[in-house]
Amino acid sequence: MADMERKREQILRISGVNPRKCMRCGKCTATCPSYDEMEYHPHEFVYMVETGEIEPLLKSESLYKCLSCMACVERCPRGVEPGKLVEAIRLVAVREKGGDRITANDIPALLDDEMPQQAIVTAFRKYQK
Amino acid sequence: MSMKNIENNNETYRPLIVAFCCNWCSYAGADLAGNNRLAYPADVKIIRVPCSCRVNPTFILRAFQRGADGVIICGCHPGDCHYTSGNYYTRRRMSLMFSMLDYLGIERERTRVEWVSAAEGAKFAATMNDFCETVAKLGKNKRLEDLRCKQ
Amino acid sequence: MRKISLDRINDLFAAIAAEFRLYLPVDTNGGARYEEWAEGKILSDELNTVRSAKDFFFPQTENLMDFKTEGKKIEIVDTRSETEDFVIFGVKACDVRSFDVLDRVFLAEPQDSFYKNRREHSLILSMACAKPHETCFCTTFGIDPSAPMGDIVCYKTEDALYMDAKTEKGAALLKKIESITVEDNGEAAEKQKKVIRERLEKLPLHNLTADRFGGDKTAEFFKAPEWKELSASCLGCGTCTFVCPTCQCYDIKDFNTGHGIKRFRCWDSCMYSEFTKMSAGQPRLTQLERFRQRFMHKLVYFPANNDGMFACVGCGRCLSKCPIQMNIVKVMKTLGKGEEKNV
Amino acid sequence: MQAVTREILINKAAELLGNGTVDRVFGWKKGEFSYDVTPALFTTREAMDADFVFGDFCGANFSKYLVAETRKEGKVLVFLKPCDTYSFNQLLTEHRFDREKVYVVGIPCSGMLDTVKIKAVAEGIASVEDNGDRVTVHSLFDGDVTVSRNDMLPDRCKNCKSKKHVAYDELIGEDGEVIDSGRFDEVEKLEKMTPDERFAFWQNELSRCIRCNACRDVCPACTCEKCVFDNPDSGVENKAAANSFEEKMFHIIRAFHVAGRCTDCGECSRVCPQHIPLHLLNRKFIKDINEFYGDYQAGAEVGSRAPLVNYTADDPEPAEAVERSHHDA
Amino acid sequence: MQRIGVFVCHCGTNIAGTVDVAAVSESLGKEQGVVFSTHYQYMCSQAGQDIIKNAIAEYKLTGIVVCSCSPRMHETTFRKTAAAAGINPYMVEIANIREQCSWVHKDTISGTEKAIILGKAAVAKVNLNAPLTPGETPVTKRALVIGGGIAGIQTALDIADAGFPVDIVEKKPTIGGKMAQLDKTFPTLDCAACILTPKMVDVAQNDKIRIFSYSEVTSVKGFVGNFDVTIKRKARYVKEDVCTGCGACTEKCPQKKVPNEFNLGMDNRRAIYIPFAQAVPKVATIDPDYCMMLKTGKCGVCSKVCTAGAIDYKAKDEYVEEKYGAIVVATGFNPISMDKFDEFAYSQSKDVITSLEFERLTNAAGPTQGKLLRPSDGEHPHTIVFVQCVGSRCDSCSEKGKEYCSKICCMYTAKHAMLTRDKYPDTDVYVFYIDVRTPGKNFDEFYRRAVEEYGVHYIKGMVGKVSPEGKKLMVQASDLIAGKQLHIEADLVVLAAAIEPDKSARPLATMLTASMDTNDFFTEAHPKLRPVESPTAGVFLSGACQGPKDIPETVSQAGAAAAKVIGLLCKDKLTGNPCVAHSDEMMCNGCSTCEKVCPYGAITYVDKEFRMPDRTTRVRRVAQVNEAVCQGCGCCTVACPSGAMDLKGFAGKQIMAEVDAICR
Repeated sequence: MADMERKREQILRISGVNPRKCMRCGKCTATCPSYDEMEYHPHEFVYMVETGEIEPLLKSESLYKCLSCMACVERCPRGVEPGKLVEAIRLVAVREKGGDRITANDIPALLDDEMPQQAIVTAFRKYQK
Repeated sequence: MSMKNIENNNETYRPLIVAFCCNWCSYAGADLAGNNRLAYPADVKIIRVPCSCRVNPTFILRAFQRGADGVIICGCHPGDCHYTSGNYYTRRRMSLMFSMLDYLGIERERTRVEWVSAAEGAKFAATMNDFCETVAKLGKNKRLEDLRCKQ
Repeated sequence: MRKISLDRINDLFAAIAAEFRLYLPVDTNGGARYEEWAEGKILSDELNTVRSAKDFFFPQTENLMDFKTEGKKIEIVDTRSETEDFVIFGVKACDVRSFDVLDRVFLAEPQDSFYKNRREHSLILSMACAKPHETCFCTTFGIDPSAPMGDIVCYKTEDALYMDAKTEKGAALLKKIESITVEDNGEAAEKQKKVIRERLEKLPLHNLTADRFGGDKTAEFFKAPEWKELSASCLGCGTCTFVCPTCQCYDIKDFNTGHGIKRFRCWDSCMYSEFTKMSAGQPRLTQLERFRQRFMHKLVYFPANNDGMFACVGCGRCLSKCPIQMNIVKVMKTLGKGEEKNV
Repeated sequence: MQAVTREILINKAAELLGNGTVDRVFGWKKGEFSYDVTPALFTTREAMDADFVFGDFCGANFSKYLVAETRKEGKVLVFLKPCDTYSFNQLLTEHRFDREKVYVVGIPCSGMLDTVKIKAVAEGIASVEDNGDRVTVHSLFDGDVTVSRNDMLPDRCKNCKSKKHVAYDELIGEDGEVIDSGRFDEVEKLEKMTPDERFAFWQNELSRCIRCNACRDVCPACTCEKCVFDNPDSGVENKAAANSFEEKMFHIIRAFHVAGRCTDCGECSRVCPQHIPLHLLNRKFIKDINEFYGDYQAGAEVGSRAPLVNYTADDPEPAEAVERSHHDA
Repeated sequence: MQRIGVFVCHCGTNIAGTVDVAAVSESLGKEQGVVFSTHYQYMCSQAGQDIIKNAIAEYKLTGIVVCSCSPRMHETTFRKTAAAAGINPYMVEIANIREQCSWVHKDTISGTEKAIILGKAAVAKVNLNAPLTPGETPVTKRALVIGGGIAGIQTALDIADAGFPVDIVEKKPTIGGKMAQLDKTFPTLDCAACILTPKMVDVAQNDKIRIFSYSEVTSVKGFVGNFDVTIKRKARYVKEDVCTGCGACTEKCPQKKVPNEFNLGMDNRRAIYIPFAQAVPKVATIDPDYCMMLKTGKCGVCSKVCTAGAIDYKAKDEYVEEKYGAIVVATGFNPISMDKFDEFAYSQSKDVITSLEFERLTNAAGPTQGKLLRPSDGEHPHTIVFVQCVGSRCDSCSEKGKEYCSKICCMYTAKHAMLTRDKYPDTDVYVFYIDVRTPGKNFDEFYRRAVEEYGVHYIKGMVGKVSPEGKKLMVQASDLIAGKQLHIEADLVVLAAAIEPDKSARPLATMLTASMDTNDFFTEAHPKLRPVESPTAGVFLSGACQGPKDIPETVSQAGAAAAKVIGLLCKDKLTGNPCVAHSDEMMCNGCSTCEKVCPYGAITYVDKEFRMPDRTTRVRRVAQVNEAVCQGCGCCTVACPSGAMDLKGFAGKQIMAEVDAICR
């Protein structure tokens, strides 16, 4: 319990996000281009961080589906910045695991011409500690 | 041992605090503290003014000259002034004034501005308790005293 | 004449201070001023102090009496006490003369007991002016800066201080410090006098004369049209008055302490619009009138009542301190139509 | 050395007198020594040829004289240095005189010399010669001393805030720029001291005050009909500082009264016979105002709203402000 | 020299329990000016008041100090007592020794000591008190209403009904405001025009009401009861009293391509125009930006067709000066600009419209004669998406929108959705909402009907993106309850844009010295107890200029403002608060500092001739306080460096005397 609270604090500190500002309009989720890929959606990230349900988020693949396009940040009428929250949780998850999920050297092999440029850039940000 | 220490050790030393309270919020807040029997030291003596913006910096210096050890100005919260903007002017005037006193080496803890609404009796009492304690720790006002007034 | 070498001057001060409160000019951020001597205080080399030596006898503020109040009762408290003897060291000739001017005011009947008390308890060690300034014009009023008055006259050369007693009080003091001084034949002092007199010749205001002024000139100058131009840029501040060694106007005021009243007097200036604004109101309503008053007083009214003695000693303080550079010399030259003494 | 000469100014004045634009000229009149020039009125070219001077000791700020001068008939010509024009505008903002009755000729200024500093160079000043970068002081007994001109400038000129004229009818020479000067350095130095050191500093400075009122009477922001310190009805009247409290009282309240209105012309410090650095009080207010409420230069434009008659909803709180003025230091 | 009586109250044991009242009375009896001192159980009781009255008579008292409860409690009581005994009520001062002493301090020694000090301060103040008399000013019995929307109309009608003359100033060529542009009104679905236009006619026909249409207020001077207002009547190039409103000119004008602002630019009008059929006054106006005659001097068609000879190309702006006793601000609102909301493609597609545009599209007098057609191609839309809270409830630091809830959107969106489904049952209507707020009478029922009876799809969630694709608008939104992201192919998207105060309100507030909040809504004197008054005396608030409001609320506030105005205009004279600022003219240097800080505009400057101490006569600019307007805050007293400005009842010397007494 205490550990969760600590992680929550850590996430809030890293992201600088105040989830209490959320008025639950769902515009972030409405905007999200990765919606279909995600188990938890931007508004759920915000809500779950607020209520302290960090563990499912840390375990969820959704963390790595976020493109960090920041559309949710741009559109949020309350300035909550869900995208930053996702990034922060990702960072906590990465720190916890200790190692990189993949190394930079692995990436060229995974490249796909069809893949959008932004996704590649994001991958670097995401998978490198 | 310096003068200050001797006085502080002397149990009878109590600071003299002059509190300027605006009629509409803070004076009412002080009344509410009374209604709720929220104690604060008798060192605090309140002067009623229509608005915190009525407080001329001269009054503050005058109080120190005459023997006050601390001066506190209380008004409505910014935005809630009965006269719409008085406390905004108070805020600027006192910011500059206090900064100047500090610049002259006069202990900045001796002056304070607090916003206390008519509903904040508890805040009034807490503020006064805290201010009295702070000023008591500083000891007697020496830097703005006029020895002629002390007999 | 007694002599002490300058490297032992502190011993001299210590010896005097052992007996009396000793005041001497020391340097500060704001120029030279008289301070009480203590170990470590160094005698200033400045010609003159910013404030004159009149402060010793006629301080800027002084308490006259107290009223103690309790409820509706009032009690009068006499706060006067006998002053201790004190020594003022390094007073220049002009300032020494200013004491004569002030004496005329304060020691005339009815005598001012506060002033008199201090005057009687003072010992004045004057100092010849080795290097007069361009603003000096004491000779205009017959003052010799090389031979000032006082209880003891001092001459300071490169390496020694020479002291010559002029009064019994002075001689008594010299006697007391006999052990640390040596007898001197006075040659060095005479030499310095000569140098000073030569230097006086070079001063720009050397030829200024007060001959055109005096007690009988009221009619001639009172309505002079020049006052208008002279006073035009005067700010009406009190700088000239407060640095002047001879200005002696004061106001009496009450200060309510909350427990009673402190009645005190403080310097006032005839340049102020509030001057003598008692129940009747200030008699001089324009700056021209106030300006004229100050100079007429020094050059005409005062001599009229004091056997021709001018109430200016030519110290030059107002020349260097006036914010707009208007001063008694300009007044004298303008009214005197530029007349100067033939050399 | 000043960029503009006496002759240029006399010619300009004669032209304006001649074509009826003005009927008198406010200028500087020569005195006994090189440094004792007096503000004076001239009405003819002849008078100016005889007595008008312009040079390194013409530092007096003429703006305040206009309050009285414009009460007279006719129009007056006044020569204003850049710093004087700020006071000029500030006085206009406060409706202190009629703009129509003044003809302003803006003149460039390369800084005025400090008489106190000159006198410290040699005893008995015969004359002072300005050779551009260097100044030669001819003394009565000790020969000549040559020093750097820059070293002879008073603080207000060393830290000149602007060479730009913010008001004029006509300009002689090129206009300059507002300067990013180090005028707050001294204030910052004081802010960095401990409270005890600051108290000792000011106690020492202010204790010299003789309450001659020169600072107030020369100050272009002090144009009250009657000063509260002269007015027995104000409850704070005092004629002479009877103790150290009253010294502080006078200078704090005077600085507060001109806060937001003081253009930092430095006249107060120039005229103080006791050399009290009074401008450091005013500059503290200016610095605080700039830091708390955004940069504000009094007199930069006519009609601007001074910081103390203005506010925003999110001004800093007094405690925060005092704190800030510290840590920024 | 005052003769002061001190009266110490026990307040039962409330005071006497902690304060030695006898000692207080005795100690204060020794103070300067005090000639009588006593204590009594309950000073506020009849018996206590009689003690005061008797003492006033017996000791010829000139001033009273009552040491009792807070002045907020009984100051008025004791002032009345003093007045009844023949001394000025403002010669009474209260030392608060209950709330601020006996109730907060436990021990008798310090309590008594403090009570004495507070009493001494009060005595010191009374020693300097002077009798004060409240000033009186006459009232101009005429009201000005600024804004001719439903708020202004209702206020004017109600005031006129009470028999007072009213002028309405409206900047547009006709009164009617936003309501005239609406189609139906919720929750009753009355036709807006049907209920508004009769009121407009009432206004036109009421001989107590004058309409200054196409006019603006340019200056307001004076104060409550006595405002001097300058109204600019903009040149309309048509003589208002001659034009019959026949409309011939508006049909013949060759300049046909002027965007019609009444229909929000969705169709065109001529350069000479009457905004709509029921306009009041029904008079044509020439738009100088488009009229060829005014721009080039070539045309003159309207003048030729006008049989009444009403056209006057040489007309100039005119200024009318009028006096008023009261001013009502009813400047209304506007939807905010949608330019910054790129995600909704408002500027990219004609088929993304605001709700007000939707009103015009469904209005029979609108560009489509009431048929709901897509603006882009005039086709019937089959899928309509309504988006709520566009620009409302945004973060305070957001530059896009407003922090507040615009309040009316939930209801009009329900109305639009319902009406659409009613008229065109073949359309699918989606409403995306964050919260549905329907707290008015019959409001929630209305919204439920939209859902339950009309089958409007209410979806909890927000639209994230609208992208035009061909003829369609691809709407991407979230359905938070289903946990789905929706993709809807819509034909029309309607944005419920936030509303903001009209831009003219800010300069007007400055003229009126009426305060505004950060959103430019006028501030009320008290948010609960004085909601229709501005803090500036004599200035009242009606409608959305004070905050977002629907029509019923606006109308009730309009009536309330009218009642306040009537209450003011009924009085022949106004009595003020005597504790007002006062300028010592001999001391004033005319610098205008005090004028700038006065929140009420109570200070003006006059040039006056004075005989000066130096025997000269001088014209000086000096401050004068209008006692009727001054509320006595004292801000000017501190702003004034000369000390020329002082506050009666709280004079500098009085406060300093209190300080001295406390500190001695």
